[in-house]
Amino acid sequence: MIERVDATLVNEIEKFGKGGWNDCFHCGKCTAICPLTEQEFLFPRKSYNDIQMGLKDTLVSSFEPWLCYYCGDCSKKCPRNANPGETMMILRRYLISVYDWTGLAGLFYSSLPALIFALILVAISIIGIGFIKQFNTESIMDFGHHFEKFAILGVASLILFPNIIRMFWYTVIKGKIKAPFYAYIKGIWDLILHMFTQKNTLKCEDNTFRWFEHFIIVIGYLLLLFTTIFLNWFSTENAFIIWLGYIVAGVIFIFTFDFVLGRIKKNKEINKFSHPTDWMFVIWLFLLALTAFIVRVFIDTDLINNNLWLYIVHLIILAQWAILIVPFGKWTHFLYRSFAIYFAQIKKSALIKNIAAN
Amino acid sequence: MDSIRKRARELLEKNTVKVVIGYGVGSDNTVRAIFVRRPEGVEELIFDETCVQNLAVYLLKNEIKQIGKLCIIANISALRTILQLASEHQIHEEELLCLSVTPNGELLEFTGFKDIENYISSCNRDLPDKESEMIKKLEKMSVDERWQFWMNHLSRCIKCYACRSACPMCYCTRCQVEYNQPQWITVEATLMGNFEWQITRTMHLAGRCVNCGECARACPEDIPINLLNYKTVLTVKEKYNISAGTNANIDSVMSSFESDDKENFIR
Amino acid sequence: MEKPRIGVYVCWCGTNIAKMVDVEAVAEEIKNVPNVVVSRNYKYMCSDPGQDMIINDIKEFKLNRIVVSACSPRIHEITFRKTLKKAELNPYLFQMANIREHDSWVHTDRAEATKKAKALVTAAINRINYHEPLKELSVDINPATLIIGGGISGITAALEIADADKKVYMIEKSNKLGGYTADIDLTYPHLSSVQQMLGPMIERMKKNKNIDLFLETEIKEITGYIGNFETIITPKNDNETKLSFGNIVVSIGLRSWDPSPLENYGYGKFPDVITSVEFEKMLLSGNIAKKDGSIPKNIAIIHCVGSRNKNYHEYCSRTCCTVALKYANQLRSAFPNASIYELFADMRTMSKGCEELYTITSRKKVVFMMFDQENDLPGIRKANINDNCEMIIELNEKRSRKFVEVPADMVILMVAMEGREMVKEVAQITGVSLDGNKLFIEKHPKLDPVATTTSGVYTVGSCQGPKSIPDSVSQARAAVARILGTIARGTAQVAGTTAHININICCGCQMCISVCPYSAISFDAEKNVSVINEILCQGCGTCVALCRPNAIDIWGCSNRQMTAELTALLLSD
Amino acid sequence: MNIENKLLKLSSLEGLVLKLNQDGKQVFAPVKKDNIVNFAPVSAFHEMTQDYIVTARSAKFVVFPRVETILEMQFSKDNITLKDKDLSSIPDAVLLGTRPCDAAGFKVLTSIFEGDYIDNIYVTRLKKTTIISISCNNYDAKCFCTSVNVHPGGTAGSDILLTRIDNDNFLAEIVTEKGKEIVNKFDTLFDIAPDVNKDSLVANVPVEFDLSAILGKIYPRFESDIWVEQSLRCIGCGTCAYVCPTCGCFDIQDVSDGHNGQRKRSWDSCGFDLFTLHSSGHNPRNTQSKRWRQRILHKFVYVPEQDNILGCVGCGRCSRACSVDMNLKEHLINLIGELTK
Amino acid sequence: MSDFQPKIVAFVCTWCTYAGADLAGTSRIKYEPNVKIIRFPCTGRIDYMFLIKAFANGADGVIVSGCHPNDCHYVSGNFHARRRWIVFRELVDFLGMDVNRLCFSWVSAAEGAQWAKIVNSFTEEIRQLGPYKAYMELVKKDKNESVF
Repeated sequence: MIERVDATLVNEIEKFGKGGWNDCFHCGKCTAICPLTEQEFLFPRKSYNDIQMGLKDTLVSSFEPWLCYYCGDCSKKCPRNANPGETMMILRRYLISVYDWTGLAGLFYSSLPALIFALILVAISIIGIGFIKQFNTESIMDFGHHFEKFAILGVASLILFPNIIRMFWYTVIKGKIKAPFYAYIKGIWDLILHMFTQKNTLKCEDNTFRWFEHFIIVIGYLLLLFTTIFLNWFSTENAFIIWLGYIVAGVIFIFTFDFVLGRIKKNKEINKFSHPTDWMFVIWLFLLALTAFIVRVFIDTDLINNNLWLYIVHLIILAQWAILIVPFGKWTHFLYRSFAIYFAQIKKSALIKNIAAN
Repeated sequence: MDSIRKRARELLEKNTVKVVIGYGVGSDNTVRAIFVRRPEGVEELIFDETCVQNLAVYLLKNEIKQIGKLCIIANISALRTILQLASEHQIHEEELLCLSVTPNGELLEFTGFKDIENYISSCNRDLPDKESEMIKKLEKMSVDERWQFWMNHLSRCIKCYACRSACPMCYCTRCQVEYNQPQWITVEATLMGNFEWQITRTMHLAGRCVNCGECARACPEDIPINLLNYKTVLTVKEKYNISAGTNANIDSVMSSFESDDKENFIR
Repeated sequence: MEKPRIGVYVCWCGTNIAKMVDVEAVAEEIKNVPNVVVSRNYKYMCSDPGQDMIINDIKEFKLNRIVVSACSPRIHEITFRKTLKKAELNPYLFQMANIREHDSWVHTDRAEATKKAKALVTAAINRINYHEPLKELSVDINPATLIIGGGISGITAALEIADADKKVYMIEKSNKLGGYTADIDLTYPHLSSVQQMLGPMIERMKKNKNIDLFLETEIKEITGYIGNFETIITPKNDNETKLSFGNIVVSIGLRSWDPSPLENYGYGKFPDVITSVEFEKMLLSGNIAKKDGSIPKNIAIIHCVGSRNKNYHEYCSRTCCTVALKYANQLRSAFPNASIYELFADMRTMSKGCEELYTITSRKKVVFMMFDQENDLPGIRKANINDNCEMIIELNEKRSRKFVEVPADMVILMVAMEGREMVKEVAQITGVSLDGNKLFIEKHPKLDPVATTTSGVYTVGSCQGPKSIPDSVSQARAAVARILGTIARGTAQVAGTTAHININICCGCQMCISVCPYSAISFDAEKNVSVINEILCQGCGTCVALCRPNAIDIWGCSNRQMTAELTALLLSD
Repeated sequence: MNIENKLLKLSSLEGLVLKLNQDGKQVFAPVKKDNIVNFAPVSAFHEMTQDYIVTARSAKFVVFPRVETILEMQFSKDNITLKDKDLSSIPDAVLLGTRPCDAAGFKVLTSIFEGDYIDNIYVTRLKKTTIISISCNNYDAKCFCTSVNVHPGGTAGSDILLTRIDNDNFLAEIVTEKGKEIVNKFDTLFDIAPDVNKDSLVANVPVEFDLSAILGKIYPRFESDIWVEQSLRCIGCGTCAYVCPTCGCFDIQDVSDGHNGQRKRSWDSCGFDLFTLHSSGHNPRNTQSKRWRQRILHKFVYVPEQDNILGCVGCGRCSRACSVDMNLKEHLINLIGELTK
Repeated sequence: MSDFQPKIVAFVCTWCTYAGADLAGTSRIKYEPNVKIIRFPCTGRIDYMFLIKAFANGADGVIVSGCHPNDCHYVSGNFHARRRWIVFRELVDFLGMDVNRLCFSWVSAAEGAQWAKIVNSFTEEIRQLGPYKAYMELVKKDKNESVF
């Protein structure tokens, strides 16, 4: 099928970050040295080509950007320092905005004031709820607990799940991938494995420590979620659960602090270009863990009643995290990456099938 | 016949020409060239189909030129020879006066080369049948047969060069055979010497031979060397559509060219 | 002619010859050929020690003939002739046998190659017995110069010669100077204005007293030879003038190729498909617009139109890639938010500053797409209504290996350069030959690209091959340096290998006169013989092979020499 | 010695030819090829033709070949070695079927080649050649032997003269020692002489002109216009000299390819304009009339004066071979007409 | 027949074919060693007598090659040569010589490979034809025949 070249697409993508598509002259070095490219999934040069030529359909139905784990080698070696690593990051942001059916992701990514306004809005609404609850600790904490459950459930069902379907529709359906049914089953194991272990990061050289940090954070975050929601960390008496909460929050707090530090020092390729949403994602996670830790401390030291403002702050951060960052922010890469690997397996078996066919 | 004699007598009496070159009766009733200088001598002049010798061979002899203005009774071969010699700047219009007789016996007098050209263009210039038959026969032969045919004939050649002396176009002061630095053609009449001599003679006559047949008649050994010249006449006609002795002022075939001469053998 | 005493030198040429030819054996066997006095072999005959060896041998053994069997005479014949001159021996008593290019380099069997070398050397020896000492004729040089073609190279050459206070006649076919360069707006890579550069030069041309300018004039015929050329020209609405000059500079340049044969580009069918020349005119006029006057939103530039393609021109026209980049820059500055697409085959940005231009252009949001100009050219079709653009370019994009459509309101075709329509006549008139692509053939592609094999005639600028302005100008200056050198010397050597007639054999048939391409033979009426003008004769020898009584022979390639060489060559093995 | 007569049957003549061949002698006899009769080597009598007046070309080639290498040269590094003609390599030859005029011709050739300088190649060849002539029983318009003191039955120059008696017997007159040798060697083939009157068997050729009117009388007419008159139509082709039994002029040329070479002698003719061209470019006989005059004077004035033998034997070959019909007999008669005026 | 080494001589013009052969040399294109080159200023200079002399000296094949039409350094040398070749070839064919032993070609200064191709293919053709016996006999006769 013939695609329409569109020089204006670049202006659109520029909103998601300043990539190097003007400098790339297709020497192909980045693709050559990237450890994650495979025969069927060549990037980042091919993606550059699609951007430069403005092939919207190809871009949208490509899941190559998700296969990149941003080790930054390609940006280091690029002869025209067109930093392909960052461009892939920009493409991920762009794809997030494309998958999001509400369009808010695109809005938040492209305009910082809109993002700040949304954050303030959420904060005010939490404070409003506080007034409604006349700052009664039990009711607010109770509300916080329920809110957490509902938020996760709502975001998952209303935003995340449909976006995954859209991603599936863009990449597999529009990408005309006809795979045999068993490929879908076989792929699920890869989906889960990669979702929780981000195994591919290990393929990049001297990246094991960063993988470990990232892995701990993911596990920590899920545990924290689990403990706060299901084990009701804030209002439980069970010492084990309390200590568990402390440890998990502490761990997240320490590792995210290191991430924030990295981004401030800009010493590694990955940290050189931090988009506001990158900052937000790391800081909010850090604050979430910190505030949860302090709230628990205040509970144990009975300071909570006359320091309810602390819990409000925690709640605000929690709400902003749950309503803004998780559905529309960087958090979604957690889902999209794993699904992208899943769809990649499907595409690979589709290719093997029609090679065998003809 | 008598129209010629009458005209010749007038010319001689009025002294417009010094000598009339024509045909007369020779020994054992053969025909030979005669040179009439006195009016009463014209009675010996005859002209009929047996007068085949190409009298133009005498036009370039110093002794004859010194006599003065010539009148020549020319058959078609002689006329064509005159045109070809003119195109090679060997004779000039004012040196001679040509008389001829059309096949139906009517006397013709040409004022200049232009007249001769028009007359010649209307005449039939094809090769005599006997020779063209022979050429066709030879062309049908295989290469070896042809080689054998010529070797048998050329083995008789005694290199007396009568063919060269008889040919009106062979007027070179010093012929290539007389060269021995380098020895182009071997002196003795060995088979190779004769073969090389005939190639040189034919190549030198390419595009100049008016197929009068004198060379074959002059050869004491009756070798059909005129076939070679006639074949070249055919080649020149076929390839360049030029026949010798038809135009008094064009370059000869070998000293001119067309940028798109046709050939099928150059790789 | 005194008895020949021949010195034979077989060269090793390092290993080039020695590897395949047993040089010692050859030198050894040559010893017992008649008239050979000295027979040596040496590593590098063309080196100074090699040449000194010859000079010493000539003095010591009183040699009067030298045979060197080494490389091709086209390379070192001149060198060794100079050596003979140094040893006060006539340079024409010399012969080379080519046992490198024609023997050692092209054969694999050492025995065969050695046998062939012996044959070639024996042939050269047998031939040199008949060499005669020849005198080199020197011809005095008319200091004036004729320049054909008033383009940038022609103007540069004219000004350069005029500044050296020598006469220049400039012939220009059109009615204005500047040629193709005059229609250019900006130069690449620095985008500086051509008019500011060319204008003053043309002014200086007009005011310069040493330059006679003949516009709207065509050259009909040039007679004569180096140092003594003549021609009669008829400028428009002016009477005939006769010019005589010593050297000729051919700078007729090239013309842009008419792309209509390429149907898939639809030049002529679509109004807004224009050539680079037409676009240059737009730039000069200052307003870039479609035929209907509106501003184009999508502009495409297609490279290699008619170049690097067997069906049209196989050569690369060298400057159009960088010119296209220049256009992209100018378009971007004219229309900041237009979509500019550049369809190219290979981006060839060779000379100084051009790569930088390419980098700058790629940062100006110009979309570069690659196609195969040999067998998969893009095609242009009318866009349908909802495409909001004039035309659609269908392209098999090589880098992404995808079929894509490029929207375009205006398409600029970077057309090839090709020989001018009257290049054949100019070649015939000046006696210079053209190659298969109708470009002038230079004397030596590497060592002598400005001169031609016809001495006194120089081809400069793109008529010798597509070139940018700086290259053309430097070629023009190179040619002028050579010409001023010849003028300064005042005389030029003309080879002594000319024909000569033995008048007591010539029978005045004048066939040689009609054959001679240089009309060097004239007819002496009262002696009734042909006469050869030695200076006009270039030594082609056509008259020699034609003359039936062998009245004409040619120095340096006489019948005796060639038959001697032939017999020795064939009888030796 | 005095002439001895013998009888030679036709059958024994055939035997003689075979025996001569076996004896290693090369037998030449007139052979007809493409209806031209010339001498050619024959191995048997039947190859020889009988119906001819004279052969087209004379038999002089046996003793004076058209082209002959008389000297060989060898060039080496710095000297030249010369090698004379190996006379022993010349084969014995027998000329059968020559006419009395041919035989008389050899006498004239001998006067040239054994004049002031003895050409031993010619002498060896002549010595090794036996001439068995057959007298004429027929003649044609071009013959005028009787006018130049040559008789159709004359024995001058022949070793053996055969005269046909009837169609299977010949009268054999043994003239010279060489003839005697042949007869002794093959005496079984010869029988005792028949008594016949030879003159009745021989053709009688009418005398066309009075030789004495020419001898010694041409010289004063050296400058006369008769020579131009007669020779205008002559194209100088030299055929007359090539076919003439008494013409002995030759040209010598060296041919070499740088390594080895030969000195070649070949027939030449005073008819060629190149014959007397000096290297300076001057040519004493630059017109055809002078060359024609030289041909007549050499045969009828110079040879008789030097060797008191007439240079022409009246065989008429030159008139037959001439393509422009320069008939010698007619010219001589015409000349006498002029001389007596 | 394959071990027969034909003797072939090539008459070439110095501006085009000789330069082409040089180019074949510089580009190290290998070809048969049987062809030996004689340099002439122009094909116009090549007299048909050289071809006859070549055969008389024992050549088995002759190549004559020069500039393409319109490429001649002397403007019209090759045109005149072509005229002679056409007439000469017809004549010697008529005389019974084997014209397959004559190879006429145009080879420009840039066609090194073309020259090698012509040399190889012509050498192979002559190798199939074998030595030129007919002309050899002619030559042998010429050397030692005493003529009667």
